[in-house]
Amino acid sequence: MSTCASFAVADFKSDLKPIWCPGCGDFGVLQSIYRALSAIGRAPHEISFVSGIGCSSRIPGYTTAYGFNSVHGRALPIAQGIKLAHPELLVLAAGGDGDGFSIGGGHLPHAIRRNLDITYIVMDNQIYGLTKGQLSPTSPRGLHTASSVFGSLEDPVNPLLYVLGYGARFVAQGTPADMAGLSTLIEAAIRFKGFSFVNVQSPCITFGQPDQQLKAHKAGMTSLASVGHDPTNRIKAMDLAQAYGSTLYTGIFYQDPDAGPTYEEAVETRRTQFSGKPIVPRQRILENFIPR
Amino acid sequence: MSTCASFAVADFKSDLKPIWCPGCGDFGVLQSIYRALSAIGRAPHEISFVSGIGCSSRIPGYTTAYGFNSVHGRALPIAQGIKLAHPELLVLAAGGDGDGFSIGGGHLPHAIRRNLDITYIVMDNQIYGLTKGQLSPTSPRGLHTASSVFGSLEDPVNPLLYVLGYGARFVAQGTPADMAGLSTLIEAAIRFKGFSFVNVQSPCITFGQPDQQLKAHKAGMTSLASVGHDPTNRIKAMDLAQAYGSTLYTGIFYQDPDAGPTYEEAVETRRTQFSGKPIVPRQRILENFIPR
Amino acid sequence: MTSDDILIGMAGAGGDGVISAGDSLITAAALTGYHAILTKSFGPQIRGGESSFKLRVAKAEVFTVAGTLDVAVALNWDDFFRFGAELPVGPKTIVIYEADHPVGPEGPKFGGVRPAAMVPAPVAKIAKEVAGTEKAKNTVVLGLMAGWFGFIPDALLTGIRKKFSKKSEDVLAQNERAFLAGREYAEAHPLAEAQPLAPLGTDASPKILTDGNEMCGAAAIFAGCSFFGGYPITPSTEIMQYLGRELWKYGGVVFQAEDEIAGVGAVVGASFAGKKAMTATSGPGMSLKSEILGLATIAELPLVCVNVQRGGPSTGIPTKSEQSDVFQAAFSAHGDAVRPVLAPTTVADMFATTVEAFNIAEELQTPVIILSDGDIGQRKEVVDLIDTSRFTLIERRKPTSLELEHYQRFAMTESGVSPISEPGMPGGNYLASGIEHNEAGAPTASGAIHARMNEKRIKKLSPLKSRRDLFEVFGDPKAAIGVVSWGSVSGVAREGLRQAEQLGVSAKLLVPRLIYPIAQQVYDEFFASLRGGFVVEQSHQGQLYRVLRMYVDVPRSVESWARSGSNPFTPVEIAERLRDIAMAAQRNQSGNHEPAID
Amino acid sequence: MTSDDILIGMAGAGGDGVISAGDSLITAAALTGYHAILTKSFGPQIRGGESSFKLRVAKAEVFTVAGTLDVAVALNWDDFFRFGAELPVGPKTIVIYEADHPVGPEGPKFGGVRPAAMVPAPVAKIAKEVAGTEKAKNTVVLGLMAGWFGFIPDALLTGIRKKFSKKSEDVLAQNERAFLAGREYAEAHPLAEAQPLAPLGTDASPKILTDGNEMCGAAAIFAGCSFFGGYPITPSTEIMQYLGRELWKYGGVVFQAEDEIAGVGAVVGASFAGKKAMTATSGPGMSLKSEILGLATIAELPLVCVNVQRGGPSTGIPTKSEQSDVFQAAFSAHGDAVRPVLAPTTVADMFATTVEAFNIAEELQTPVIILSDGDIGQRKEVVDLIDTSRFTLIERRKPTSLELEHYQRFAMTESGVSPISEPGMPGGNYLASGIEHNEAGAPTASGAIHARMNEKRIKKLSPLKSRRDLFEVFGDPKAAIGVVSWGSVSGVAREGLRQAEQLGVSAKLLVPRLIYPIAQQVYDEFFASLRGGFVVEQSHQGQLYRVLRMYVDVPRSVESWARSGSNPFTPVEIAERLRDIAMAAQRNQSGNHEPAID
Ligand SMILES: Cc1ncc(C[n+]2csc(CCOP(=O)(O)OP(=O)(O)O)c2C)c(N)n1
Ligand SMILES: Cc1ncc(C[n+]2csc(CCOP(=O)(O)OP(=O)(O)O)c2C)c(N)n1
Ligand code: SF4
Ligand code: SF4
Ligand SMILES: [Mg+2]
Ligand SMILES: [Mg+2]
Repeated sequence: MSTCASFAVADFKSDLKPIWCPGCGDFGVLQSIYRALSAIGRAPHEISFVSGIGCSSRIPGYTTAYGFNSVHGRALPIAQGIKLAHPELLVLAAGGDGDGFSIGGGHLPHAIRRNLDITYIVMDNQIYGLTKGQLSPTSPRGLHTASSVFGSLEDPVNPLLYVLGYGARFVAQGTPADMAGLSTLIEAAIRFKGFSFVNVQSPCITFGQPDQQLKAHKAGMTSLASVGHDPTNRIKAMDLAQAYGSTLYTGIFYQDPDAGPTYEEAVETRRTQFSGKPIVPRQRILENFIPR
Repeated sequence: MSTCASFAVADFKSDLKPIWCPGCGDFGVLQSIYRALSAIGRAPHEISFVSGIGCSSRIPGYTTAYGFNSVHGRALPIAQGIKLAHPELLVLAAGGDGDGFSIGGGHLPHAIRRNLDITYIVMDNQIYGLTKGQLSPTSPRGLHTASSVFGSLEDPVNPLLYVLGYGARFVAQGTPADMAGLSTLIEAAIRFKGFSFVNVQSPCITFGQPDQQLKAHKAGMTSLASVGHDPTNRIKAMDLAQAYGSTLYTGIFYQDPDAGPTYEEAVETRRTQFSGKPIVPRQRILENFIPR
Repeated sequence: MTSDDILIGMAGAGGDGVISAGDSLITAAALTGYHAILTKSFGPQIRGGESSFKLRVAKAEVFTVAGTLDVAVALNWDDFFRFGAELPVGPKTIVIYEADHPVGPEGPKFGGVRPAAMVPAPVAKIAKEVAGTEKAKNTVVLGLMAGWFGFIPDALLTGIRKKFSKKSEDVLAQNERAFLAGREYAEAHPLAEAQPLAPLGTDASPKILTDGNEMCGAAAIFAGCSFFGGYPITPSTEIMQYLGRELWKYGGVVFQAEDEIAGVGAVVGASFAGKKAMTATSGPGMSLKSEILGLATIAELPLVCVNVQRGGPSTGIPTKSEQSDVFQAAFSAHGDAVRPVLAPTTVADMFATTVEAFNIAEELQTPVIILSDGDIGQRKEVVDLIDTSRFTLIERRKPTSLELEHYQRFAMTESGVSPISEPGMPGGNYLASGIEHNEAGAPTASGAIHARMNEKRIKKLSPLKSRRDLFEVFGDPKAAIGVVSWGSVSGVAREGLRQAEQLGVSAKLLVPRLIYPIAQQVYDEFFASLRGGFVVEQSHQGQLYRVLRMYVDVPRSVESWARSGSNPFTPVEIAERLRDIAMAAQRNQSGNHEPAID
Repeated sequence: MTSDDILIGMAGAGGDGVISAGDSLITAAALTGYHAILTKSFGPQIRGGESSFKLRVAKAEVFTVAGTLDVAVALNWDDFFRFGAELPVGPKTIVIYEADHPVGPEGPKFGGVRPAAMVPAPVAKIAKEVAGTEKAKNTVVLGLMAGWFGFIPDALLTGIRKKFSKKSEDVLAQNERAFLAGREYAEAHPLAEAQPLAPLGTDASPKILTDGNEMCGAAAIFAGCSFFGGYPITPSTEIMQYLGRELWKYGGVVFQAEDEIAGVGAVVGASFAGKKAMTATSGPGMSLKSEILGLATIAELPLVCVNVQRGGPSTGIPTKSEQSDVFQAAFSAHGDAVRPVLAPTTVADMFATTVEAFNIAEELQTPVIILSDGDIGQRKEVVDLIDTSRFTLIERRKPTSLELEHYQRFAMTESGVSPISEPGMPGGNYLASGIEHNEAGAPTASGAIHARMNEKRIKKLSPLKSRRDLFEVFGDPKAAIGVVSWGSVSGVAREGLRQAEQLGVSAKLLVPRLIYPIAQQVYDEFFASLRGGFVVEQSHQGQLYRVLRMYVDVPRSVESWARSGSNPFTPVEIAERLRDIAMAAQRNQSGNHEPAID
């Protein structure tokens, strides 16, 4: 079902004007997605792009894909339903750190262990942007926010470590401070056959920490390649992932060299199991209930 | 508030007769909890024991503690509310693998990063017992159950690895096949200051796999001590945790030698921050809104 | 004398094979062509506890096992009495009991009634003698039934042969012997009080043996559903399990999600991707699904959500049927979210109702809730084979190529239904969302657009209110006394009406399959002739009655007759109340009736 | 001529300081002792988009900013018109606009109306001249207000000094100059049409400046709440944020949970542990909380759950107020779960309503839902300081030592309320559960117990229905025309009633604070004198009207007047409809009125 025509960045740009704050990191993420999609070459109508709710979750609306800006935290269940119903589609899911690791955090391990061919991009800004600046699950301990005026009392989650622990087969991190790098990562994630996860450090200019903005990213980011990381080594990847919150590593933490079968492939296999077998046509399904 | 009297196993036994199937592993877990509690020596009324829904979740009712057999998957949020409201209580939470890792799986990382002094015991039988034998999140790939007659298509979760990844400070595994060992583990977990997690391989005799019954446990279990595991080594613990589903390790995977402050302690510190400060009494709280 | 209709109840300890005996009996009934209903009941234990069944076998269609037993079988008294009111013994009941558990001269106390006969039977003894094991006790009972009540001996024997054909020759032979010994014992000890089952004529129509949950799954497949997402919960789990065995064969997918939210989330995804999709659950799961059901409403995505109701609130009583989720079904969403709610009336009707639910969902682009109940979902029935050629299947309205030129997903149309595209369709690209949106799908906070969109989403459901085929009226349409009843209780009401008619009472019964929105006119017309009556339902509050009042001027003389779950209504009660109302109406033309029970 | 009541609207681009001007104005009003209401509105952007406010300042208590502006200030026309109907200009409006954005001879089109005056003002020019920066534009506007409308110059100047006292001397001086220059400009260009604000007498009672969300938080602290669990969501987040700043100081805990389920879960835990506890959210969060709210009902645990309603369904319109969650508040739980629902009527009343909610929750051992709305939650108001000594606080009924001897947590009592123990209390140990249970708390599937327990849980709420103090009637209690209205809309209705009275219409208004269960008698009595009227509310379906019908025989002449959110009602509309009904009633004694708008 893939199309031969090639698609430019402009083909993925919708008419909706982003309402993000000027300087929000999500602009760069959007650009990187446009670029990655144009490199992939699937037509917009063959792409389904699902998100939850949050500033970041507005992103599908800014693309020409079949978008679904759903409800808070539920991007992954919906994306899995789409992929299972229509496996030929390119399915992207995206959202914020709150959306993905707090209210939606219970869905992530299961999406990963099922291993559908979906790419999940989290725009991690360590804050709740849309609701104007409350603590997010990735906010560092002690952070003062609108909902923690005296400082947070909890350790943050470590999304990189978590997903590696969940057995994710493709785990990467990027920042819009390096848009070329980010679009390459997203492209690689999409090309990866199986569930792929890209954590994007996407600064919130309005409510985020001043030292976590694009400029700081540019100065501080360290490519995993530059530290000689071998992305087929999960244990090493977990070790490096521990630096989440201190060192901003960019690149691929882990990529399974021999990705197993995806869930939708297993489903397909299951189906073919029955092809050729004598099955009562669905119009006559009630005959199955005649006692014999 | 702790009491001086000592309490025997019988003091923790309620009048409700367990309705578990004869031979269910949960009987042994219950016994082990009785023993651990009697070793701890807190009075039943100072203990609060919360569960979700499932065969295993019936367990609080069989004790004389203040029990709460709540709704499916929500033991941990409720337990945290109890502990925060009443920090002097001994708070236990318990439930099944479905309760804790499927529907309730989203609460676990957050309970762990908050680090309240709660002990969470999962009776992991790799099946949904109460609903009569469907796939659980810990069921092995390929398992045939009432809801997967052609075999499961998913990898199981690895609860031990997950909670270690979440930064849990006390992680252990036991089996009622070794009741002495199990009660020691539960006792250690309760004594640990902070969130403690005990995964109990508690066989379901009715719907579980025949090769995962107590007899098999007795034959196959390997104590972590016997393999020379140092429970202060988290990375090694994670390595050993990978064997979940193949080798049944018993004992303490990880115990933080210097457990940090618990959440309720941080809360207490926060409160004392204000003691002595001039605070409008609550009867006059509206005066805070007089513009000046 | 023979009987056209026998109600049997049996109880025993775990391991007595009570359930298996019930299954054998209903299978025999089905093979022969009788109508039948079987319900099972268990102690609180997951396994090994006491168990019981109630089985009704009849020549004509029947709707309930509620009411006094014709035959009671007690393998031991303790377990029998554990089921209390579930196995009601009356003055016409023949009680057969294990002779090993004798009764004193007074006999056991059945709440003060004296049964028609107390018949000891040496069941265990026969089993041990002829089969060498007490395990064959249940087969001996089958033999007794065959002997005393003419209970389809051939079919039973065939059934026993099939059932044990995979076991050793020995076991098969043991059971054959046990059956024959039981039958011989019965024949040797004739029972004067017994009225054996009347033989069927040759015109018995072909039968199927099934339950409501299976009918739901089968109907989904029939309707073209290709995606099921769910999470186990009593008493709905069998829908997922049935589909897990069958849907794959028809090219569909069954997805056991991590929780109910993910289950319905995946269903919304599959629907967005263009597929007919379904989820099923019970009360607690419905509560969790509320948010995503609201999303489906505003995103105008078709889906079917089945709630097999059980006793509430909260975990409540999972194993007992109730009808107390009407409020929730109609109103759990925040905002002005109206969604159709259907209820099946019988096990067989669950098939039609599910097909209807898919049709409405697809045609009107809305989530549709099916309010089944534990009774319909789980009781086994022998019913006539349904002719599926009478169903039309409705597919969603795809955009034409012209419409795709300037595609507007939420275009205002006469009907309120807009053409709906799906991923993969060039030119149909749009943004689905839970945010209020304009016709093109772009987010908006405009009050004017919001008002129009609310109007559109609600208006499109109006045609349902004229769907008279979603209502059935029984009895005399001009009667001055009437009943409204729905779900499994409507079967009891149908039998109650029949009995009332036999008492000479002229009455009528309205059974809605459309529970919400309320078809005001249908009710107005039904109520027009009434001078008395009631809405009878299995909930504490009488929820349908209350919802009716929201839209219909229910006459004062029509009262709510509501009762919490786990307390079944019986046809006799209903007939008697109808008779009381009729008598009161005769005495007092103004019809101000004080209810006997409320 | 002076005015007792001025309504100002102002709009500008992001960075124009519009919101800050509104805040300064209401603070000045508060400092002086006027009543005032301030609402703010923003474009869809999180930051940097257009913004506007509406401010009403009056000598007497006022309830709404709905209606035509007395003064409109446009810093530029594009942004002004982006707010459309939110800033309605009428024939009496004085429009002041930035002289840099001149209008043609026709003037801008305010939907066809010609305002009373179109006044260009060189705001930017003055700002640049005297302060050297356009940033001072908003301060210039404050000066204009002071000059033209007598708008509390002293308080404004004090306010400016306070506000900039932490900035550099320069900035302070710039702003002082800007204010004075604006005022001088106004004095130099007198405005014939302006009716300056009348000065207050000396009897102004002490005022507080607050909003509904803060009042909720403050009331919780006052009532003794020591645990809050929640998750951010517009427009309720400020409750959590307020408590996050304050509750700690009173020894309580504020717990930001991972989602709404965990939030209310922790609240249930805290309540079980003996504490007064609260959660707050909006529609989507309410949907998620349904299951645990049902648990609280059956476990009979007190808690307060606040829903600050916004536009629905689903994500809907988060920033706009609506009243469309009545159905959900009353009916989202599965099973027969009845829970009290209260609604505040004003910002100040949010304090009393929240205290009441805690009292009811603790006394009756039940979750209580407060249905606030975005309008009450977020609008700023200057209101009279509330005398808290008039409140009594109710604590839950603990078991006596005698009762603890054979403690039964769910003991049947006359009132249906049982003594409740808590962990730590010797002898009070029990099992709380969502499963149906007997008096001792042991799980049961018994129909008899289930029926009794449903009865108990529902009966204990009955006293609420006689709580006349939860209802207010305004106007002539014998009037033949009446309105029912609730929540923020009730304020509009109060003003509408006042205006109708000025038109010579005799009418009355019923404002319930108890939304559910329905106090049938109160409504019956209110309706008894009526020959016409309506239930006016901000939802598409008119949800309260429908819920009323469930329990009350609402006369036909009382209609539903319902409108989706983001489309505010105005007092004038209400007054006119009352007048129309009065006239129709005069013409036609039977009072069959055709509504003008529906
Ligand atoms: C069920 C539900 N709970 C809460 C909200 C309110 N809400 C919207 S977005 C959001 C969090 C936003 O943070 P994040 O997911 O990190 O996205 P960001 O805005 O930072 O990109 C919240 C709490 C909601 N819409 N629905
Ligand atoms: C919200 C909700 N969903 C589903 C159920 C049905 N249910 C009860 S227990 C259970 C799972 C039981 O499995 P587990 O948690 O592993 O406990 P076990 O019975 O095996 O001890 C399920 C699905 C429920 N009660 N509530
Ligand atoms: S609030 Fe933060 S995350 Fe949201 S649009 Fe603005 S900068 Fe981006
Ligand atoms: S079903 Fe399994 S888990 Fe449940 S009581 Fe029986 S053996 Fe135990
Ligand atoms: Mg964020
Ligand atoms: Mg289990």
